[in-house]
Amino acid sequence: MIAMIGKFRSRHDRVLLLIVFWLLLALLGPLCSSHDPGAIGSQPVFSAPSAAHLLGTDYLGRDTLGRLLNGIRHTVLLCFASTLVSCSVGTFLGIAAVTARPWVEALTGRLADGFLSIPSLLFALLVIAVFGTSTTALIVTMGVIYTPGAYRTSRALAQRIARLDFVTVARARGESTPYIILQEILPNMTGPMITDVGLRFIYAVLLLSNLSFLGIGVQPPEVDLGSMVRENMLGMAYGSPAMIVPVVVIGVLTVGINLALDSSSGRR
Amino acid sequence: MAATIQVENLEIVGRRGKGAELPIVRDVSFSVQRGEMLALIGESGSGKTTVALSLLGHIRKGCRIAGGMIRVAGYDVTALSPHECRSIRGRVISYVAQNAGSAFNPALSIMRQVVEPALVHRTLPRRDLEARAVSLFRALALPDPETIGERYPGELSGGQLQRLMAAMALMTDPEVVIFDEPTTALDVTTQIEVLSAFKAVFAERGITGVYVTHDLSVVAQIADHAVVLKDGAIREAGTVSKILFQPEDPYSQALLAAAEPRSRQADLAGQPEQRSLLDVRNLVVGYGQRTAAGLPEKVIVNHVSFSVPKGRMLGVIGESGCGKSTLARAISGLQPWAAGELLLNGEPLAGNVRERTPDQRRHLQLVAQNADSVLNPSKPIGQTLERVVRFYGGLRGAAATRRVNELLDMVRLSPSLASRLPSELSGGQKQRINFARALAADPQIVLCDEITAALDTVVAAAILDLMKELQRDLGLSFIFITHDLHALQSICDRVAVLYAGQAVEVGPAMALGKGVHHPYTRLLHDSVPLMEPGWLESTRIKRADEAMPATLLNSLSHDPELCCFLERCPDRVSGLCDRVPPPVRSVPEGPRVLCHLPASICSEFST
Amino acid sequence: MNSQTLKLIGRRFFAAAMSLIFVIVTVFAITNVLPGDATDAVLGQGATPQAVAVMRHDLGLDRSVFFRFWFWLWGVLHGDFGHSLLNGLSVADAIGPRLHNSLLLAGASAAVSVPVSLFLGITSAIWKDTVYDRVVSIMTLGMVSVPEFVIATMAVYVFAVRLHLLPALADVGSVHSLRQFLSVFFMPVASLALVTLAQMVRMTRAAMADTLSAPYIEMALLKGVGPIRLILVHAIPNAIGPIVNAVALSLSSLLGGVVVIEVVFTYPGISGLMVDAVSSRDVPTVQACALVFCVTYLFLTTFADVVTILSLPRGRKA
Amino acid sequence: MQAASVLHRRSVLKGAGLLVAGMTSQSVKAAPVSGGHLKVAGAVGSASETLDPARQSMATDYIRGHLFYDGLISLDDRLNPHFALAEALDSNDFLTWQIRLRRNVQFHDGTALTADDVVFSLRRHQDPGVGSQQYALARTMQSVRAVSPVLVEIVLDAPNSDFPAILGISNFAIVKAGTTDFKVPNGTGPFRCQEFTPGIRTVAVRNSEFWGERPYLESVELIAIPDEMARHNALMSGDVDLIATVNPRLVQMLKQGGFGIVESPVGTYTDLSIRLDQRYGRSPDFVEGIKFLLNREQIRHSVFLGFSRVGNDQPIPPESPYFNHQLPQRSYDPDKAQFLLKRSGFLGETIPLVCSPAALASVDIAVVLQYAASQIGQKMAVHRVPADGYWTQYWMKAPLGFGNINPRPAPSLTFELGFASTSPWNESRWRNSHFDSLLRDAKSTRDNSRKRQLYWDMQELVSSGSGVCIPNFTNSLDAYAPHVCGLRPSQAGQLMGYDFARSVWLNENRGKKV
Repeated sequence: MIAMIGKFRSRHDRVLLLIVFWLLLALLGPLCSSHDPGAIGSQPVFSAPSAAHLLGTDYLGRDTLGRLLNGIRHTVLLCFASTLVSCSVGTFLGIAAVTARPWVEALTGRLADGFLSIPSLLFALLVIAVFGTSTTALIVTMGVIYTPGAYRTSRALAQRIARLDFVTVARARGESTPYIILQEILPNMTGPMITDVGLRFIYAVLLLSNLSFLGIGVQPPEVDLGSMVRENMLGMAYGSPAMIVPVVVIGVLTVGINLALDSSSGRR
Repeated sequence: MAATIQVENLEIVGRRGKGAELPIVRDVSFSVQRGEMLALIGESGSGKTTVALSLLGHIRKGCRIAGGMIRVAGYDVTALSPHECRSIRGRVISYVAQNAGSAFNPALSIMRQVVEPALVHRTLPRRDLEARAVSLFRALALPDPETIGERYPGELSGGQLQRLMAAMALMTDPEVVIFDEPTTALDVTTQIEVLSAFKAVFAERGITGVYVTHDLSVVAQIADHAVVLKDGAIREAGTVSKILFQPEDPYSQALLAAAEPRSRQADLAGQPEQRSLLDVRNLVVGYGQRTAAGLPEKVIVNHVSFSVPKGRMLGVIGESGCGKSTLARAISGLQPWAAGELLLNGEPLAGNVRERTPDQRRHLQLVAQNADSVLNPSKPIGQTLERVVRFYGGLRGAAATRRVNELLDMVRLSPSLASRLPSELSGGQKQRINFARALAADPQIVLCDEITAALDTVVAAAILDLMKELQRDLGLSFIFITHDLHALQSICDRVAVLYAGQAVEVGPAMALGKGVHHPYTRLLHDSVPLMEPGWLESTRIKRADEAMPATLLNSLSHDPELCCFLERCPDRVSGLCDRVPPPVRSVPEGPRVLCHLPASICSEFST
Repeated sequence: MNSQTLKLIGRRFFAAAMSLIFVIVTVFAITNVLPGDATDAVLGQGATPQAVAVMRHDLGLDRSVFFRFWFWLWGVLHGDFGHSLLNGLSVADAIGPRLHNSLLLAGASAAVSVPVSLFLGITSAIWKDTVYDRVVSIMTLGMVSVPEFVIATMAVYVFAVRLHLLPALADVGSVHSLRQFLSVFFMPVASLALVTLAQMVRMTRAAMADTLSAPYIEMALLKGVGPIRLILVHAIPNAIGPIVNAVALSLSSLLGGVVVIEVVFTYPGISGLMVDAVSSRDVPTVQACALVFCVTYLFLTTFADVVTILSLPRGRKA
Repeated sequence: MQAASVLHRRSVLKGAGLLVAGMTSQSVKAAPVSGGHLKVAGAVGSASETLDPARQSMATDYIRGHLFYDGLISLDDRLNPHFALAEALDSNDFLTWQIRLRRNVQFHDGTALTADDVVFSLRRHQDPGVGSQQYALARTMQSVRAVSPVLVEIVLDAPNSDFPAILGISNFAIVKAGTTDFKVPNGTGPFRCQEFTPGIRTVAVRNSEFWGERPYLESVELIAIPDEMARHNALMSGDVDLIATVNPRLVQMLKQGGFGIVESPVGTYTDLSIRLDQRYGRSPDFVEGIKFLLNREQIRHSVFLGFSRVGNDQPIPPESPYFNHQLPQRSYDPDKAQFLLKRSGFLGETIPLVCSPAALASVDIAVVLQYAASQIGQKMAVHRVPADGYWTQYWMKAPLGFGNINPRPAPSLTFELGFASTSPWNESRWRNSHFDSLLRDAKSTRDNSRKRQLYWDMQELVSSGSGVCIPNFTNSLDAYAPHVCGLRPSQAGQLMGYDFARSVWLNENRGKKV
């Protein structure tokens, strides 16, 4: 435990670096494409790569590369935001469960169990049906879906850390609960929590991809990677890059971050 | 005749993570003749366990043998295939691990595990093996030898497990047995039982072995020859008496010096008795719901009283589970007590640290047990100290930095360490920082909970020196909680002996070893091995059953009001100890003892 | 089994019951704030205010939320799950065959994915940090990172359309022999297994690696215990708790989280029914499905917890 | 007599001049063979599927309706009415209608068809509790009574010369009097129901007692495969023989695989309706501007891949005999649109555009429109909302939203339901009394050329005044395995107006190999 905390700084650099790379691609990528992702010309649909369209065109004859960069932007940013939401709320609740009165832990524990028992697609479907497909609704929904998991991780971590002697000493010194949470417990959870953030980010990418199956995703003409795969699914019959490339990008995104996490946490 | 164990020029290298390979064991050579026991002496990180494991052909992950030769009972271990290795392990050479508590598989019954080495080598049918195991259990003086095998590791004590592990090692009548610190994790009173049992079996079966330890007094009892290891290399080798009494190597000498019981006592004889700083009165701490009597269901600390005078050091000693740490938590205000009171400077302290005044919190500081977990690993130590300086003294900026440097100086550390993270410090350094943090509050009394337990002897001795200096220079009071009688005797002024939550004896530390004492104190004292060969055989500790068989005890003897030591007491008296709660007796110029026995019977020490 | 164990198990069941109540109330609350109601699905584009009002009255949708909830709960407590708002059929009758189908599919997938993932997880823990471990890790991750509908649709395209080896539809009705069973279930089961594999492999590997680093494993090695016995006798009994938990979590998603697979293979399971019921605001059906999922989840996790409690070595129970 | 003769005259047209798109594999003439099992996959299916004709609302429902039930009137490939269960249909004033029933017609349970059954079947639509799709049309029947066991008299609230076409709507199919439970359909249709599981499957077997021409097929199995790719895969792998709603993007591949495609010019359209009673629609410039901004050719090309006909913002499709081909075709004119939108004052604003998968292709059309708008500086925010609840929660409520209208059997019905001032489904809230009076005239006129002139005028009024923009009429695409014969395009809807089962036959010798 202690060793894990101590080694966090150097080891998680790689994960952070990878996340920063994807974030940069998300923010700057669309600027690199000369094509308006919404532009519909007179090109044929599902055309093969050409000089004008490096990755061909999609089911409406739009430029696949432009759509792809747009899709990366939304998938990465949405998933990043929802992961942040779930991890911060989960961490907060997890620490609260450990530091507050016992009924808080009982209550949050039951809530987490309850949420986990509802299939995530069903939950997303219900919430989106109520609030409609907006970016905020998506972030909140996915955030809520992954909060119980983050809560479990953080509660387990906080429980272990709260038992360590340096926390005992701080309490004996008479430090306030906020100080203990913010200065003693939280900084030591960051390492393992980053691993958790990475995993949850991947789950979010996958969930978002599958949500597109139910027609839930960002508003057109914007697109996320999953919806892009979904809307170009028919291109499979023609081997269209419009369908294949986003699948590959999802794979590279998730597997890459996962491997970086694995190597950084020593795969324990 | 060739030696049973022969190690020549052994080199083992290993790497951490992706770093370069570093030598762990360097050019180690030794040999052990049949029937002899060799002690491998060293501190943590000396490579002694690596050497011991290599004798079984087992090299831990990330390491490899880079050179040299190991020959055990005629097998060239370094040249064996994995399959051949397996065929000699547990049959020709067996191993007794350091911590039997974790080396036994918690999911399997004892018997399954004990017979396993013999079973996998198909030496005998299972029935015969079980019979043999029972006879070994009996030889190792285990209770209920017939049925103990059906139990699970979680249900047995550390001492019993350690002996069961020895039984397991001996199941196949191996030619060589490796003992890896088999008694280090045990309480002294248990250690002596285990050592005696081992010794008896060694004598009976003529075992050839290697005994890994850092405890020189154990070496004196067990081994014929000894090798002193440091940083993977042999510093000195020879017979035990040569190593213990004429060490040539400076490192051996330092080890011996640290292990030698010595008093750090200042001469207090002439000084007037100081006023009491901290008073513990009839403290009761426990868990669970209150019973009708208003006491908790499960009492951990049972009506404990003592006081700590200003500028003095009180030692609290007892075996694991006696309530030492709970007492420390209660005094620190982390564990509310059910009855009794606590006075600091004559004023009552609240049970919850939050309800104590800032000054009260400042005056009473806790130095917790585990040096590894006591510092926040994500904060540089300078920050950790500064926080305390600011929290209590309100110092900021340059003033705070100055104070931090002062504190580091006080614990004999360089100010340059302030920017380091705890993970970059050694165990001893961490424990010093731990001290510095307590001192940062400018306290009157410091509560030290087992602060030397995890440290190597030499480092621990230095910490004890530091404590004594601080007591002298700053006029600090200490409560020193420990299981190590030597350490306690060397620095404490007063002592409280805890048994099963009760303070069975409170008195001056100087009086230990002479005068009148509680039977448990005597047992504790007698169990500490002396650094002289033959001590184990000559020492004679009376067992409770020898005095009076348990069957004669009153059936009500489990009444919590009765003497807590009744079951183990070698001096118990039928009709008295098992019927009437013990009174508190005060010996003039001596301790306050919780015992029936008149001073005349509660006699002088045997030595 | 001693009283302490029973107490722990009892506490676990109580917690499960609490979670169940929470889920039922939440799902009911959400379905009731959904825009529109079942009359939309029945009347569709042709709805007129009069027809809507009459139908709402007939279906009891004009009663208060609390009344409806109580009415529903009362029915459930008496074994009556109510009637679909869409076609008046008994919800139990509608769910019954689909639940059977779903359990069949989930069971078949579990029968494939659990042994495979245990094997992969355990072997990669044994050969930790080797090339094998790496390959297993990347493969399982790679599988799970491709959206399910892509895997499933591609499988159909390749095996059914291009190669004509297997049917494109998972028609349960046509299964009368083992051969038919295999040909119908091969692709849905394979797709589901691929999706659930990664998580189970990871957890099994972690639990196993943890156990394998325990001192008693080294001790067993030093006793001369061979590798197979080491794994089976010494490691697995101690790793079983976390492994069973991981398996339970993965399996619980096999019932409710397989909408995509059901749609792609036109498999009449309970996930699809629920999605359909949500879209058509068929509250009794949604509630019954949620109940089924929740009970399954809680049953599996509680079962896993009980296994964990029972597998705790004697003398170690907290 | 009048109406009956109308029917007779039109029935001459049967079989003539059909569209022949994708009919290549059908060109070989062969004698139909009786027997065989046909497996059909529709595109929609859910637990709300019903066997109650009154409540049928989706394609698979209509197919089942045609399998198990008959109406008094049936509609042919060009939407012309023919007698079905009715033997004669007479009216002198288009207000009171006498219907004589065909004799010797049996329900599946063996009972004979009587006038009481017809009265029951028509009257139940007027009960709101039944939830009939044709509640509004049924209300125009002021009285329905049995004159004799074979004679029914219906009195309308206003003259309507297209009443026979109304009776041809499949919702008005005839059920046994007193039926309340539709779990087992008891109709007079060519097939009996063997199995019906809502949302999963329907199995129909030939009704040997059928009154009409016996169908060739021994049995029909109907399932729904909502997932596009899965539906196509099922056809191509041989799991099903016939599928509805083919995505235009897959036509090429299916043809390459030797599968047949039936392209039917159905009058279905997806329209953008601008509510004239709300902010944007109050400005005629805005409405006209949007109409010029719709790139109809591009929608035809990019969204429908050419499988559609360009619309002219009026609901009568080009293949209708009443189509006004003299009305100038509105086309994409960004400059004009920019000018009009600027004049409307909304050019700088972000206009919300509500679309949903519920309205076919509306999301894609919205995207095309949004892009065109962005090119002239008109911002539009596309709000894609879930399909469920769309028709009650969003349709006709948003200022700019999409609708999806199925063809009606007669122009008067199309105008009446979608554009008359009093219609509850007047999408753009367009009120035009001149239009209403033209509609009244059209319904009561006996003169067909006058009727045509009236319809032409009405088309002009709608195109210029209404807030409904109709960019394209869609073509329905069905695909079938090579051994399926007898399929023809139909204006009445997909799969031969949902009625394929009466005509299709299987040629087992053909196309078993793909």
